[in-house]
Amino acid sequence: MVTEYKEGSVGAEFNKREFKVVGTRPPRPDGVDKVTGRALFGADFTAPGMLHATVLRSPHAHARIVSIDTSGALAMDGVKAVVTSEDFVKQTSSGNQDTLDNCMARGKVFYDGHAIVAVAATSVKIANAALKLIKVEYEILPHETDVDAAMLDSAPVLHEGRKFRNIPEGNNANVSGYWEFGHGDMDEGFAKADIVIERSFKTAATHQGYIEPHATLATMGPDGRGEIWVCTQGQFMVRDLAAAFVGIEASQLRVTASEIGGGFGGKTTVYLEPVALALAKKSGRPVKMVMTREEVFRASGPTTSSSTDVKIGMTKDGRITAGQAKLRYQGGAFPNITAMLGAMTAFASYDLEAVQTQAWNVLTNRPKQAAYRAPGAPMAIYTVESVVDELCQKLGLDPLEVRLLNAAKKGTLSSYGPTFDEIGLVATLEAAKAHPHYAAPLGPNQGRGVSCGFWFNFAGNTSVSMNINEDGTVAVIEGNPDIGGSRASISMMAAEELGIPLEKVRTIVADTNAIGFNDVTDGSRVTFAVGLATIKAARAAIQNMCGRAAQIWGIDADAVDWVDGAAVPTGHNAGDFPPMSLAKIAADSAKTGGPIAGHFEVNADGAGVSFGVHLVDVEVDPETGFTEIKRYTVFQDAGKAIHPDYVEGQMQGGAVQGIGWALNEEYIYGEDGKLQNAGFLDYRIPVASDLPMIDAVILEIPNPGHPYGVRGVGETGIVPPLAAVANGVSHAAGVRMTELPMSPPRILAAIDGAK
Amino acid sequence: MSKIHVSTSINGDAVEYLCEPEETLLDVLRNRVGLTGAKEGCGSGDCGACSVALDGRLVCSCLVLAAEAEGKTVSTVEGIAEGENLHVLQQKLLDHAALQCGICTPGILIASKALLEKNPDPTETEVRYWLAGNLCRCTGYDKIIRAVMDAAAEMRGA
Amino acid sequence: MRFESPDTIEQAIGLLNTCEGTSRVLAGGTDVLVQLRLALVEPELIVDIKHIAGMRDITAEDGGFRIGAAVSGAEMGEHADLVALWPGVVEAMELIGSTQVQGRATLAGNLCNASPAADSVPAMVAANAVATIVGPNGTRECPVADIPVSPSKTSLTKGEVITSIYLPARPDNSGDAYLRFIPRTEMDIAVSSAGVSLTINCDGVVTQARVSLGAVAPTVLVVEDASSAIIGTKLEDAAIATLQAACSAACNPIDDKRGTVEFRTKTAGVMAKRAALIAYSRAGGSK
Amino acid sequence: MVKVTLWGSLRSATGGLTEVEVEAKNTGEMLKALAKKYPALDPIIEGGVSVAIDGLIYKEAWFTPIKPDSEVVLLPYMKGG
Repeated sequence: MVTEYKEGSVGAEFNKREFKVVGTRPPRPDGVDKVTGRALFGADFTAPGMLHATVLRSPHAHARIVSIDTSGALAMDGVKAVVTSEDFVKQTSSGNQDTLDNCMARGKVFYDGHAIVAVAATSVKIANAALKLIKVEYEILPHETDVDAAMLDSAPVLHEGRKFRNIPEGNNANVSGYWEFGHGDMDEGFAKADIVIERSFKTAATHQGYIEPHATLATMGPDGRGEIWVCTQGQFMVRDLAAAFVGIEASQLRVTASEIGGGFGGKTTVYLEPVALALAKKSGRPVKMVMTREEVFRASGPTTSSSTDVKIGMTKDGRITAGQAKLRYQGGAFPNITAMLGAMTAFASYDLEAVQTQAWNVLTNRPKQAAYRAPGAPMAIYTVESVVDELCQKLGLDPLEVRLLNAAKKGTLSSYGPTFDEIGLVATLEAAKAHPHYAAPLGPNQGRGVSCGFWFNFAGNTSVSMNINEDGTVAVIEGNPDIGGSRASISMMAAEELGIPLEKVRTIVADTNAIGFNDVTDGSRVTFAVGLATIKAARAAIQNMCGRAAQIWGIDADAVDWVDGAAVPTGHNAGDFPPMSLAKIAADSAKTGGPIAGHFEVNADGAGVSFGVHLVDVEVDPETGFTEIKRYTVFQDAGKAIHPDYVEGQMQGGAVQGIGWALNEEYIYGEDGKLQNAGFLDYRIPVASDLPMIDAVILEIPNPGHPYGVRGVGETGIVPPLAAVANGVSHAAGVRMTELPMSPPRILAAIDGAK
Repeated sequence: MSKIHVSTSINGDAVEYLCEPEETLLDVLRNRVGLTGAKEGCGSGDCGACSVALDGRLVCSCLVLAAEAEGKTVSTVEGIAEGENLHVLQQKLLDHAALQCGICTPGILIASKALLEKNPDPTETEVRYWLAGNLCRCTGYDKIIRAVMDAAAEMRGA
Repeated sequence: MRFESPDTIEQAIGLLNTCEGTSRVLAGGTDVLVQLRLALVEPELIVDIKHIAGMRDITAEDGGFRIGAAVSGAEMGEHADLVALWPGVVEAMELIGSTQVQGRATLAGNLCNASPAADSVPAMVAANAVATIVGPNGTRECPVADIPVSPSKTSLTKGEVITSIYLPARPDNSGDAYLRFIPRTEMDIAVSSAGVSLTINCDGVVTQARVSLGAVAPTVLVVEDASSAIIGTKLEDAAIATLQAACSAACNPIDDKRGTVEFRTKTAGVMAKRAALIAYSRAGGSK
Repeated sequence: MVKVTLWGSLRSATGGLTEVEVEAKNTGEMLKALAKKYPALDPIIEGGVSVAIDGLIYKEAWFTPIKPDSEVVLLPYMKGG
């Protein structure tokens, strides 16, 4: 019998089974479109009569807007509409108002690149020329871009008079969030230690660095109905925000997600979409907006930069007795929760009797941060894993042994509150220890780095529909943009559950009017949550098909089972009938009651946390501080790898983003508060020749919360590289590195300073 | 300002277009010719997403003026497959799962094809350096490099 | 903006000389198009010189090579004889940008961009390369070292165009090399760089040397102290150390997003040391 | 009664407690009871929280049952990338 989904059932989803489709490596369904140039991305859409809009952005890091005069632009031939913050609806939620104020500055500009006015014209050239005719009078204010400096009483205040919840006394007005986690007696814990190391670390802000700039096309007729085509991680999020900002109802706005050229969290919010919609409303014409690369860097969200103090005590045999971290993050000019996530994840890999983390979010004159792959965790875990490494080094202990000795496992009270269920950290550490990489010899100027990593993984609101076509094929309709191959894994789970060949299934990502609500593609949730809903939708369809077979056979529906893609009687008592295939049931569906479909809607839970361990060998040139990655191996618990190729891909891609963060990527601001490296030339993401092959070892410790045992895999991979590379470099260079990126000038200065 | 008339050959087809003097070949391919396979990732020659072959030479189409294409041949990702048959490189990228989001894929294909035409038996290091101007943020390059090496082997008949 | 692609150098000069506003010569376009894109320049006139005879040719001349102003880096790398004579100049050219940029970028363009960090310029200066310039007043020859006068500024006057660069003949047992420091392995602008060209005698003793540095001063530096440190030596450790110290001492760099003064100063010496060893080995010297 | 563990910085809203007890059979009841007993928690709960029950994190789910011996942890609202 098909297992019914029971509301509120906890941890009871997973059933061990043999898979036919899941775990294989078929070609992805959208692959041919993407190798032939047919796939349509954000900037590839056009509409008849389309206008092009561009944005006037602040040249100042912090200024009051005294006045805006757009008359010159409006008078220009070819200019069809101009919008400012006055063209948008005031929001009741502070979070939404912040997002809107980031899309279009209201009263004040908070950072270099902050949008002020948008102009729609018959060409980009005319729109840009019109921007030059707009007169903005600024009252320039002092600015601050550094997190520690912004916490000082002398720092300029960004949001005068705004009160933030739960901020302890003694913090200045730029502190917009404060959080504390942990358990146990810290004094007692540190007293038990044979050695205590306390260090301070800094990490620079990095950008998600998706290769596709933000792009959107919006239309809106005089009837007040709009459409948006956009590269986004969530069409429903775009619909809800853009409709609210422009003041129309959700039902009147249909949003279609294009193929998306990378997101990594950076496309989980809006920048251009409400602006394009407002311009379309005003002009009555379709409006296209595409960011330049410079705009992407200056005005779309990088992640936070951080400044952290860590203190860890250890006994001489390697037991951690206490861990403490104070994390100060800045994520630009508006509140965010990234520091909180840092504080929750910092010590998550460890089973600790005494642990305490405190986190502050501080407002600065930088762009509003956006989520970036396991937001908050990489920089927090970097600091903890660096100190653990140094403790091992000082005590002459093996870093993997020490991690095994202290590893969180089932029953461990986590550093952020709940007790862990089945988790894969020990298995992952053991796999790393047993791997040939860990025993391989190192050459001169080389060092080996190790780090653990953790991410929660999330689930959330999900809707899936499944139509059984009369020819025996299946259409799966889901609502989450496919960033890294999710249509493949969703199709595979549908085929698995239905018991039919994969080629019979086609999965599409539907627009906001064609499927129920879905949270954005974030939190490593899609293969887990959409997969779960797909399996449940398949089960609903199967139930329907079993009912049809029962009616045809004249037996009870309860007496029909679904085996290998066909209805069969549950046993001889039920009757003696040959299996009735999905194709047969589908072909007769008109005669047996009409079309067959299944659907499932849920706010899913039970995503299942995931751990990873990374090993890296680096070589540091002692004369230049240049770091070469010689060898890299990723070990990660995937719960169950639906399509192993794309699980490996997530692990490899996350590792390389983390390597970039560790070595060269950073937002560089001048004294004037302006971003100095708003391009791929000087914002240096890793290139092919910087890297070796990235070996990926998948572990499968089933997640009890998913029918197939799936855990999210997208984010964890970016967490360990920062510390793994930093530990490797510290060993190779013979000096402990405490600031990211470890760019060559920084490494060389450290080497020379240590002499 | 009058537009410039350009006669060129794109993927083997004779194409004529009118362009502004400052328009790039990438702009014209995408906005006037209707070939959106080449992507703009940066507009400054740093990402390679707009790669095309110009008279057989690998270039960034964002760094070529559309007017310069007069009398030349242009090859884009749309011209790599022959009818229904994918090129070996296209098939190998699919087989090796060498794309995630796919935005860099057209540029990777054009660049790798140019490499294998010049050097049918490249080492891993040669492939990595040749493709250094094709940024990929999703894959960490591993599967891309494997796919190109495998395609090279197959094209050599190895 | 107007786009012209004349067939003769005279037409090109006429266009440039009569243009009242800003004009740009277009060869590979890898700098000009970026400047257009960022609206750093809004020229009235762009003159594409690629259709002018000789601009795309590499010609053997008096034991050296004349490289037309529109010859791309990729074409230089494919010219076996040129690579054999001046490997350092070719490798410097080939370090610029990506493979895609190599398909377009030119020596003359890299020179006229007048960036202190231009890769090919230190190598050309070490090679004593000479630019041929044609202008309204006729043709003149000018050492490459004298073309850039400050960042983004050249000594060319209105209407003048570099038509070719001449890499001279050299004695047997000569070698050159160029190295730069960048934070990644590719795709970066030099943080510091060095070009070395030298000749040795049959005993392996350096008889001539020229050492240049890039990205450590407003224009390329020729470091006489570094050359003299290795002339008369077989690049023994002490000589190399003196060369390295002389190079670092000559540096006058800036602090910016790409590197600090200290870092540039130190790594320029390291690059020069390593380049000298490569050039020595190319000249046939063994250590 | 269920025992609810609060994240550290909520101490200021509960008079210094990080473990509190309320009468509840599911998460919705638990959150309502918490807000009633400690009015200072109300805006925080209203602003969005997550609840971990026996190790599983729920972002918004009023009807998730809580057994008397369940481990219940109140966590801030979380979001990934």
